[in-house]
Amino acid sequence: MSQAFTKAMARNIFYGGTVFFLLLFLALSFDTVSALPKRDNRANLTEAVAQGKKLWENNNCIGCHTLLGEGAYFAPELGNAFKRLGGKDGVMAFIKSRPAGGIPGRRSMPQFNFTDAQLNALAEFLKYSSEINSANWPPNVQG
Amino acid sequence: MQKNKYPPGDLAIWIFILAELLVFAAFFGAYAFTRLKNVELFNYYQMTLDRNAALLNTLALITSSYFVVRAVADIREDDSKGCKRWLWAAIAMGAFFIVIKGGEYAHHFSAGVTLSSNTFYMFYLSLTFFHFMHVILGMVILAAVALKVGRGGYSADEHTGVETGASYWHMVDLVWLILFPLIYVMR
Amino acid sequence: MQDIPRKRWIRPCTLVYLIMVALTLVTWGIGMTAQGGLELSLLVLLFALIKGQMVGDWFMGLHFVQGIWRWPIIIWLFVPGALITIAFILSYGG
Amino acid sequence: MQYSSQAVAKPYFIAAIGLFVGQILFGLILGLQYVLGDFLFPEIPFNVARMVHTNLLIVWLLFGFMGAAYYLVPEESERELESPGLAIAMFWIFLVAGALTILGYLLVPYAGLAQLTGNDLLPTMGREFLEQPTITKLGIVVVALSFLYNIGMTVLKGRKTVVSLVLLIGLTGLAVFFLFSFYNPDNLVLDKFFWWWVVHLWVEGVWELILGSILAFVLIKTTGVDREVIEKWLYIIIAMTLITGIIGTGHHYYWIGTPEYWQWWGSVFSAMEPIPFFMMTVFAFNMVNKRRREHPNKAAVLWALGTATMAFLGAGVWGFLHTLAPVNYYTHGSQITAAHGHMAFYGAYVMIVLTMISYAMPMLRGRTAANSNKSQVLEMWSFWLMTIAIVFITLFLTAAGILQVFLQRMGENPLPFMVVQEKVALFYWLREIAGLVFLIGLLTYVASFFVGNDEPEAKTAG
Repeated sequence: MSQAFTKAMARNIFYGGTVFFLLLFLALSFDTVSALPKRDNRANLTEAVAQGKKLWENNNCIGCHTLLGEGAYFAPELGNAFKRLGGKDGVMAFIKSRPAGGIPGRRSMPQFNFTDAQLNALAEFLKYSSEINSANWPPNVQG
Repeated sequence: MQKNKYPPGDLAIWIFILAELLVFAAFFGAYAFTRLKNVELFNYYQMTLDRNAALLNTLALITSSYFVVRAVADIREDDSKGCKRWLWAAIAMGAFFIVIKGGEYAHHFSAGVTLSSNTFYMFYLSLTFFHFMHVILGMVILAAVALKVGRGGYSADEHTGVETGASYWHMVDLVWLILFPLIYVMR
Repeated sequence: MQDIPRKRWIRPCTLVYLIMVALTLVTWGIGMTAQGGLELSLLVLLFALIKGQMVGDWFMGLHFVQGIWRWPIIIWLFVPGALITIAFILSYGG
Repeated sequence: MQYSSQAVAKPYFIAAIGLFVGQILFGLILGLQYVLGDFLFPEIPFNVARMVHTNLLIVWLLFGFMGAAYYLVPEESERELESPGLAIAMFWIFLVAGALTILGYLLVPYAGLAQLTGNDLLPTMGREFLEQPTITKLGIVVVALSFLYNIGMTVLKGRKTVVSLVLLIGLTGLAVFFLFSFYNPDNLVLDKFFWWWVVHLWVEGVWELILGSILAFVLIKTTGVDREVIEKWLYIIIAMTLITGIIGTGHHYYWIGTPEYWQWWGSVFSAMEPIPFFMMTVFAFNMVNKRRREHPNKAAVLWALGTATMAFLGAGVWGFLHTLAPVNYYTHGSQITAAHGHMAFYGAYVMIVLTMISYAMPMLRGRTAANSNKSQVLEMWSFWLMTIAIVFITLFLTAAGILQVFLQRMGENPLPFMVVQEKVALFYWLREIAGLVFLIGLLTYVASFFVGNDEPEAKTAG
């Protein structure tokens, strides 16, 4: 056998393998999407939660924080912030009380001047996020 | 007797085979060690599986593997006709496997079993379905080879393609040989 | 692989096939008793490994190969075989 | 340079390097903000600087990929580019759109930018790496489609090689998967699930095809090894990439509300993702060892070998470190992730673009094959400075990450996030110093384009 492996066979494996695993991925994704209603807390996805998510996005919160572990690693995890800060009041009070000029020498969250309705929506969003079944992650309340 | 340096078939398929075997090995180990933490659950739900179907499927796969051996032997003697016949017989055994296994899945799905039902079913479905897809892929490969044999595309001098398809199919068989006792019998 | 005479390959393969069928039937029989137990489980696993080895050596034809390609299937059988054995021994409190 | 239309690659490469410098400057700002929390606050808050840092990276890599494609496709296809004019027009559109977006980040508060660009009509902003205003995203689609048309027609009408086909598949995948960035449901889990179809299937999927094909092209050119050999390696490597990488997406689905079987599927397949990178390393060194000619552009060969090595270390090894679900449970979203991200992006994508620039730029600037010795020596210095700097950045972040995981997530009394951050500050300082070295390396790199231009080309001897 002069040639150990051929280009034609390598090509077949590339195309065949890609299609095969793409199909498998689609099958698993299909299963995931149909299994999600039991895990993703969609029952509690209210108008306020949707508004809170939009606020979360429009202020680029993910640029400093992680949410369920994804985002930037500059500021605390927020998937369980609702629990850590002691519920809705705690969340709202924390966001509201950030000094506009920052804290000398330390990292500080900006003051976003949210209205009460907006604060409420953000807190609802974090509450909804904290109730997603994330397979017991984060490991503890510190996130 | 002079021995060969490389296994039969194109070496590229062997790289693919080894990668696939690695995945299955990891899943087998994962199954065994997860079972360790959930022995009762595994033992309980193992009983809901159909061992008769598994027997038929095992026989189907080893038989079809044997047919593929005969196909390779024929093409080495320039017997395209024989090779083609054995290959289609092997594919038919593969189809038999698909039907039986499909019946098992239909039974489980109608009972509402999904990947998320419990850890045992998660492994059962993941492992067997992953293997199931390999059977289908193997059949596609064998069919492509058989068609080319039918067109007289292989000979005693040049039949790497037949050996390549055969090696892949034996891998599909090999994986099932471990899967069968591990999931259906060992408890 | 052109060098191997048909007799030296097909005959062992036929024999191997018959042994595999027999081992499969025994495995199934053990499964149908639903008895379980460490010894029976490991016996069944051993059957499977023997079958796997026969597929690798004869059906795949690695018996006629020398060098590193002689070993992948044997090693592959050994690794999960060992893992499963250890896990089962542990599950029986061993 | 065999075809005059290859010249359109030059502005793309220059823009890429310019934006690269910007990316690193913002990286240094971020590094400083990690230790001096109020640095530039509230003028440039961390999130803005980070957005600029990551978006500049993506944009300059895209510039680099496009430049690489415009350079290599005519040569592979053996014909002129379908439309050089379109390529230049798209260059300016992309550059202006990119610059406006970055200025928007810096000059307008993000919420204001969202309002200004009508984010409410089709909300896509505010998700990591996809922070661009929706209109910018649409612009990216337009640029990508024109680019694909241009490249695709050139490939289809000309000689079809494996290198150009794989590149085309990679670029098409890049455009297709980007479309998922327009899907942003209220349901956070669904949002995250499909967000990864952009991010993971880009960097651990189709981008690796682009990487592989550029690397193959440069190796064919610099080593003179038979194209057949290089192309079959390319196929088998990218086959392994997609075989492991597609289901490997599952390693992002452990803790975001998706079913728990992903912990198994993701662990098993992503654990195999280092294999194609390892094969790539073996391949690159093998080809260079088997070389049939001494190419005078030694710097380009160094970059090519560096890419293969650092991609394996950064993407392969550092990825493997925290990809198994039981490990990832503790390391998810920690500095370990940041460590991996830095070395993987540098090793795989920064270096492949620099490889291509290093190979092509001499010809684009009128040389026959290579820069002068003086220029190459400086370029190789920059290679080592940047590469060693990134290794140390990665090591320091890994150390910070390990400590963070221990203090914050393990043990009896886990400490709060900010307390832990202060405890690991030493490593952030060291990281910032390594970052400065990186900047010095980058400036050296830029300088290498300006020295030795009057001197003769390097010769192959020696």
